[in-house]
Amino acid sequence: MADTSRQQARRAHGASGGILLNGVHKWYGEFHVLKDINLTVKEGERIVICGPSGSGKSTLIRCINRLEEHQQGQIIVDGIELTNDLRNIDKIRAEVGMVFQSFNLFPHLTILDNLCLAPIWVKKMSRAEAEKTARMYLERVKIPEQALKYPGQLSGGQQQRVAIARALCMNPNIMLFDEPTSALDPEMIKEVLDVMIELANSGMTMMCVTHEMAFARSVADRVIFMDRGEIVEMAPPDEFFSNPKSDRTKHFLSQILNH
Amino acid sequence: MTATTNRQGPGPLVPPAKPSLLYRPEFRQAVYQILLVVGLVAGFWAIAHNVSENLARQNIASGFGFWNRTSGFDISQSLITYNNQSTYGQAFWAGLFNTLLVAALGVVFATLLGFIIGIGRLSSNWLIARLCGAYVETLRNLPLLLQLFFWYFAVLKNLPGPRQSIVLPAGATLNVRGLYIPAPVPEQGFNAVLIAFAMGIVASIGVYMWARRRQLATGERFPVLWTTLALILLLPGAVYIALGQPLGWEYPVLRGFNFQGGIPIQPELMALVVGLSTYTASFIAEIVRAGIAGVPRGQREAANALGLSSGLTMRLVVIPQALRIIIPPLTSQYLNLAKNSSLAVAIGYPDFVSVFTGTVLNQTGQAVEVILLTMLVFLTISLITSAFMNWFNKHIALVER
Amino acid sequence: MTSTTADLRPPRSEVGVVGWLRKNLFSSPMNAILTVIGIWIIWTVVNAVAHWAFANATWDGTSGKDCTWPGAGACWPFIKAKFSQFMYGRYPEPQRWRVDLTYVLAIIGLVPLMIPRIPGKLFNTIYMLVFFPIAAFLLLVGGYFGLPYVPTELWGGLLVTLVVASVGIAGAFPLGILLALGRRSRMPIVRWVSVGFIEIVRGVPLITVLFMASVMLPLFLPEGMTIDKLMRALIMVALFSAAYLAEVIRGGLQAIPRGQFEAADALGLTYAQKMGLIVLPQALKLVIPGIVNTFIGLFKDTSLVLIIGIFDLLGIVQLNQTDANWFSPSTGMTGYVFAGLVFWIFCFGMSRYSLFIERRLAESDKR
Amino acid sequence: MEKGNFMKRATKLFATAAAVALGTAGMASAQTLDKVKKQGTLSCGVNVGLAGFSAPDDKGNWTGLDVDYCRAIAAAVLGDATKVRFVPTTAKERFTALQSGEIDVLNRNTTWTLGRDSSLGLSFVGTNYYDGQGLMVKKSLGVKSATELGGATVCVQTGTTTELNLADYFRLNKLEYKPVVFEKADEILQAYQAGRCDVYTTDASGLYAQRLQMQQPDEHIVLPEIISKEPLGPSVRQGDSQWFTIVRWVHFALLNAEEAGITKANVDQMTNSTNPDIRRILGKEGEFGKGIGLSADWAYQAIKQVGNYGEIFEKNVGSGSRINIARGQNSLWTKGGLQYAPPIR
Repeated sequence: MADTSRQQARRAHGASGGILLNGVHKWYGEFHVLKDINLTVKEGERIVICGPSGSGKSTLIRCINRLEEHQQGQIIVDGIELTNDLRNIDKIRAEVGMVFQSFNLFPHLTILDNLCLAPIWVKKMSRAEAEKTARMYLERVKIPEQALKYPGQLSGGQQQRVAIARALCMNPNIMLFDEPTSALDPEMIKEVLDVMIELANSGMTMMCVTHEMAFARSVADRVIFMDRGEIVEMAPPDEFFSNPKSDRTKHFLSQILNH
Repeated sequence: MTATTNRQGPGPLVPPAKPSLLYRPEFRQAVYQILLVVGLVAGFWAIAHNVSENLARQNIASGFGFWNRTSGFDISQSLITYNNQSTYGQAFWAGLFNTLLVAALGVVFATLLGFIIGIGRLSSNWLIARLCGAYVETLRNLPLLLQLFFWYFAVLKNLPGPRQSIVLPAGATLNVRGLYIPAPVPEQGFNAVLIAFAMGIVASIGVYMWARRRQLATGERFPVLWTTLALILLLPGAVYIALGQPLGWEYPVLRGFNFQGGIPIQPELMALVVGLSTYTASFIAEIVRAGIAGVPRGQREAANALGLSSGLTMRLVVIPQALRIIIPPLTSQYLNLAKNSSLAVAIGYPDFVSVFTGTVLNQTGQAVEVILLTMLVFLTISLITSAFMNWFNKHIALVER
Repeated sequence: MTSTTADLRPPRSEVGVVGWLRKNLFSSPMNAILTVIGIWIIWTVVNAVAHWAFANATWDGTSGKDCTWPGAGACWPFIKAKFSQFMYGRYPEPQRWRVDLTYVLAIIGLVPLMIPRIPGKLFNTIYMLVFFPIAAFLLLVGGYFGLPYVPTELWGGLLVTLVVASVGIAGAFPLGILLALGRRSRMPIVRWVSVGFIEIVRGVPLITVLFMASVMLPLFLPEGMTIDKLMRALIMVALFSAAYLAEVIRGGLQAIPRGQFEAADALGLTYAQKMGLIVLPQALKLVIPGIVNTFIGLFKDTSLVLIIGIFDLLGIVQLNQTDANWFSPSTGMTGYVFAGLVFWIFCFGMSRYSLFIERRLAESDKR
Repeated sequence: MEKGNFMKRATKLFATAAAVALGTAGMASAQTLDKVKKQGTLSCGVNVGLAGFSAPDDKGNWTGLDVDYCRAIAAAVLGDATKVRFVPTTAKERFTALQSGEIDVLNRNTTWTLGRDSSLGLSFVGTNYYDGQGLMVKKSLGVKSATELGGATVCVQTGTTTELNLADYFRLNKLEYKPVVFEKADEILQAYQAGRCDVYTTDASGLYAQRLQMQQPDEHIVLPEIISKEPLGPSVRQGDSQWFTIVRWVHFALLNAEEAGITKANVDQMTNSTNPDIRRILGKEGEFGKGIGLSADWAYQAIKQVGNYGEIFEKNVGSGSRINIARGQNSLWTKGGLQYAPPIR
C-alpha cells in the first residue's frame, strides 16, 4: 500500500497509528476465549492488561499481530486491517514489536545476530547499518558488552532486555509485551521494568500484559481488566486501583495486591 | 565405641593409621582390573589356541595368502575392473565399492523421502499428516529382509521378460533383468561443454559470494538461486547447441538374450536401494519430525513477530536449530543403512558381504580371516562415521551458561 | 459490567464437520490440493488392497492351480494349508501341545508383568526369570520326564522367531547391565573394555555376527565340544543385543539424579547394594520403553537367521513358496503379506505398549 | 601385498605364541568312532533341502540319497539306522561344521576336489554319485547347445565349485555371460522362474531335482553339455583314519551288496548263502568288522535297514522317485558304469 492510501485507511478507521478492535470474537474449538472485544488504542497510548490466568489477555495481544487468528470482528493495526492477506500480516508484524514471557531469543545466533536478523532480512538493511542500530539499542537496554555472546550465556533479565532490543531494532510503532517479567527472578524484574518504563516515556504505543501493578500505576494511560474472555473494566490507573467498579475487579485486585 | 572417641577436649591429633591394603579403594580397583585383564587375555588365548589347534590338526590353510590368489569366479556388477582372472583381493574391493554405491544411493533417497515424510507428518493438513504417519508405522514395523524379499521376489519378479520389455521415455527400457538407460557417449568437442559446465559452477560460486558481500554492504538481495541455475544449466547448454550437440547416446538394444549397451541397473540393485531407502526413510521421518517439533513454538512465534516470512522463519530460525537435533541420529541411521546393505546377500546383489564374506569365504574356506576382515571393514566405516559425529557435535553445540 | 457475557457458540464455519474440514483439510488452496492428492493415494491403495485381498482372492482350493486364473488376487488356501508349518516349523505334530503350553506359560507371566496396575511384580519377575526359562527349555527341547527329545533342527516358523527374539533379549540382560555399569565405571580398564565391546558390536551388521556364529564359533571351541546351531545363533544374538541394551540402560543410569547415588553412599551401602537396591531398579524402570524398542528391533532382525539356514517365520514362508504343489503367480505375494502381517501385529503392538509406558512415566514425572 | 603379508605374519605369530604357551600343537585326534558309540547317535551333515539327496518332508522326516547314506553308516556303526541326528547345513557352513566336530560325517552333495582334500581339512571317502555340472534353460528360448549361450544371464549358487566351473567354461569358449549369485537354492529357483536368468546351472542331478519343483517342468530342458566333473561323496575330518575307513567301507559294502545281489528283502536268506563273497560281506566269514572296530554284522545291518546302493539310488533319485534320473555312469562297473568297489576280503 502506498503511503497516501494508508493515511486514507487510517482516517477511515479512525485509528491513526493505533489499534482498533471492533467486536472481536475468538474460539478455540468450542471454547469461547475472546468475547466481543471492543478497544481503541490511540497512538502513543500505553495500555496495561491484567486479569486472572486463562482470562484471554495473552490471546488478545497475540491476535493483534496475528500469532492467533480471530474469527469474528475487525482488528485494525496502524491503519491496516488484519485479514488472511499475507502481505498485510507481514506489514503489520514489521510495524509491531513483540516481547514474550519466555524471551524466545534464537539460541543458535549471537546477541548481535539476533538483533540484526530481522532488519537484514525483512527491512533489507545492510549488515553494517543493522549492526549500528543493534548496538545502539543494546546500549539503550544497557548491555552493549554482551553483543558477541550467545543467549544461553546470559541471565534471564539480560535475555529479556535483548528481546526488547531485538523488537526495537525493527523500529516499530507499537510494542506488545506478553507477561515480560513472569519468568524472571525478582532481582531481575527491576532491570527489565526499568527498560520498559524508559520506553514508555519515549512515547511508544504499548500494550502490556503484566501483573506488575506498580508499573501499571506509574506508566499506564489505561488499565484493562479481563476475565473469562471479556473486558470487565477499563479505566485510567488512579481510578482503576482506587475505585474499581466491578466486583470481579475488586476481588482480583485484593488477591494480587495483598499476597 | 573406643575410649578415644569419648576423650574430652582436643588432644594431640594422631595421623590416621594407613588402612590395610585390602581396604583401600585404589587397591581393590586395581585388583578388579587386573582380574578382568587376566580373564580377557585367558579367554582370547583359549580361543586362539583352539582355533590354531583345530586348524593345524586338520591341515586347514590359514593366513592371508589367499589375498593374491586368482579368484576364478565372476561378479555380476563391479565398479572396478574385475573378471574371473582377478585376485581375491580385487574381489574384496569390487564388493566394497558395490556396498559403498548402495549406501550412497540409499542415503540420498532415504534422506529425500525421509524429510518429505517427516515434514508431511507435521503438516496442518490432517489427511497428509495421517498418510505420512501410516507410512512410518507400516514400514518401520516390518523386517527389512521381508521388505527386500517383497520388492525383489514379489514386485520386480512380475516385470516382463527382455522381449516384452516396458519401453520408457528417452530410450530407457525396463524388464525383469533390470532397468537399462541410455549411456552418454561424448563426441569430439564435448570437452568444451564440460568446461562450460565447470565455468558455470565457478561463476555461480562467484555470484554467490558477490551477492553475499553486496547484501552485507547494502542490504539488497540478489536472486542467487535463479542466476546460479541459469549459469549452471544454460551456459553449458548454449555451448552444447553451438557445437552441434557433440554427445551421442548409446541406446540399449535387445541382442541375443539380453539388452546390450546403455547403463544397466540390475533389479537386485533396484530392490536393494528401494527397500533400504523406503525403510530407512521411515526412521529418518521420525527423526525429522522430532527435530522440527523439538524447536520450541516460541522460536517460530518470535520470528513471525519480527516480520520474517514463513519461508525465512524456516530457513533462518527453525532449520538451523532443528538440524542440531536431527543430524546426530541421522548419522547413525546412515550407518544403519550401510550395515543393512549387507542383507544384499539374500537377494543376490554382489555387495561386500555377499562377495567377500560369502563367495570368497566359501571358495577359500578361511572363515576366521575373512570374517575378521569383514568386521574390520565395518568397524572402519563406523569409526569414520562416529568421528564425524563427534566433530559435528563439538562444532554445533549450543553455547550455554 | 459485572455480569458475564454468556458463551456464544462459535460460528458454524469454525466447528463441527464443516469447521473441522475447513481447518484440517482445506485451510488454503495448497492444502486443498494436498488433500485431493491424499484422497487419491488412499483410494488407489485401498482399492488395490481390497481387490487383491478380498474381491479377487481365492478362498478355497487344494493346490496352486486353484489360485491360477487371470486377475487372481491373494491365494489364501496356501496360508491355510501351510499355517501350522508357519507356526511350528517341522516340530512333530503330536508334540505341538508343548509349544502351545509354553506360549500359555509365557502369557501367564507376561500379561501381569506388563500391566502396571497389577501388584506382585517381584514374584512375577522371578517367575519370568527363573521358572519360565527352565520350564520352556524342558518343554520345547524335551528329553526329560518322558517327553521325547525334539532337536532344534525341527523347530521353525513363528516359534523360532519368538525363541530367538526373547532368548536374545533375556540373555542380553545381565551382560547389558554389566556393560552399562562398566562404561560408567571409574576404573579405566573396565571402562575401555566395555566401550570397546559396545562399539565393536554396534559397528558391525548382525549378519556378519550370524555368519560368525555359523562358521567361526565352532572353531573357537576346544576339540570335541560342539554347540547346537540354533544355540550358537542365540548366543551371538544375545551378545549382539547386549551392546544395544547396554546403551539403553546407560541412558537410564544417566537419568538418575546424583542425589540418589549420594544418598545411597551416605547410608553406607556397598557398590553392589547401591546399584542393585537403589539405582538399577529406578534406571531400569525408566528405560522400559527403550528396552521394548530394542526388542522390536531384535524381533524384526531375527528374520536374518534364515540366511544361515535356520527357518524362522519368514524363512519358512520363503521355503514353502518353492513348493511345486502351491505354485501360482500370487503365492509369493500372499506368503510375504501373511508374514508381514504377523510381524507387523507384534511390532506395532509392542511399539504402542512402549508409548503407553512412556506416557505413564511422563505422567508420574509430573506428579 | 604389504597388508596381506603383515596380516599373515601377525596371525602366524599369534597362533605360534598360543601353541607354545600351552605346550602342545595339536593333540592326537579324537576317535570319532568312540564318540559316536558313546553318544549313541551319528551326527550327519546334510543339505538344507535338495530333493532326492536330502530334504525333509512336511512331517520332518528326512529323505534322500545322502540321507540314506547317513542311515547306512548309523546302522553299520550303531546297529540302528534311526540313530542319526541330521544337521542341515548351508553351502557356507558345511565345512566348518565338519572341521569343528559338530557333525561326524558330511553327506551333502559335496564335490570332491584336490583343494578341499588338501586345505580344508577334509578327506573324501569315495563317490556316491557321479555328477557333472549342467545347464538348464527354458524350452521357449530355442537353445539347443551351451555354445549358443553367449550373452546369457546365469543363476548360480554362491560358494560352490559350480560358480568356478561356470566362469571357466564361458571363458574357455570365449562367451560373455552375467552371473547372478544367490545364497540358497530356493532363491535361485524363484529368480530363474521369474525370468531373472536365462540359465540355471548346478549339478545335473540338482537340475533334475529342481525342475520337479517348477510350475511346469516340461517347459525347461537340461542342455546336453556337462561342463565339469562333479564326483559327489561323503567326507570326514582329516586325521582319523579309523573313522575314514569305516565310512569308506560302508560305501563299498553297499556297492558290493548290489554287485552280489544282496537286497534289503533277501538279505536274511543271503546269510545262508554259500557264496564266500556274500558270506564275507555279511560277516559270516572272516573278522572284517572287528578290523574296522565294528561288529561282525555291520554290513548286514546297513543293507537290512537301508538297502544296497542300487536300491538307495532307485528309491531316491532313480526310477522309484519323481526325479527319475537314469543310472548312467552311476551304474555298477559290471553294467558299464563307474561305480566300482574293492572287494571285501
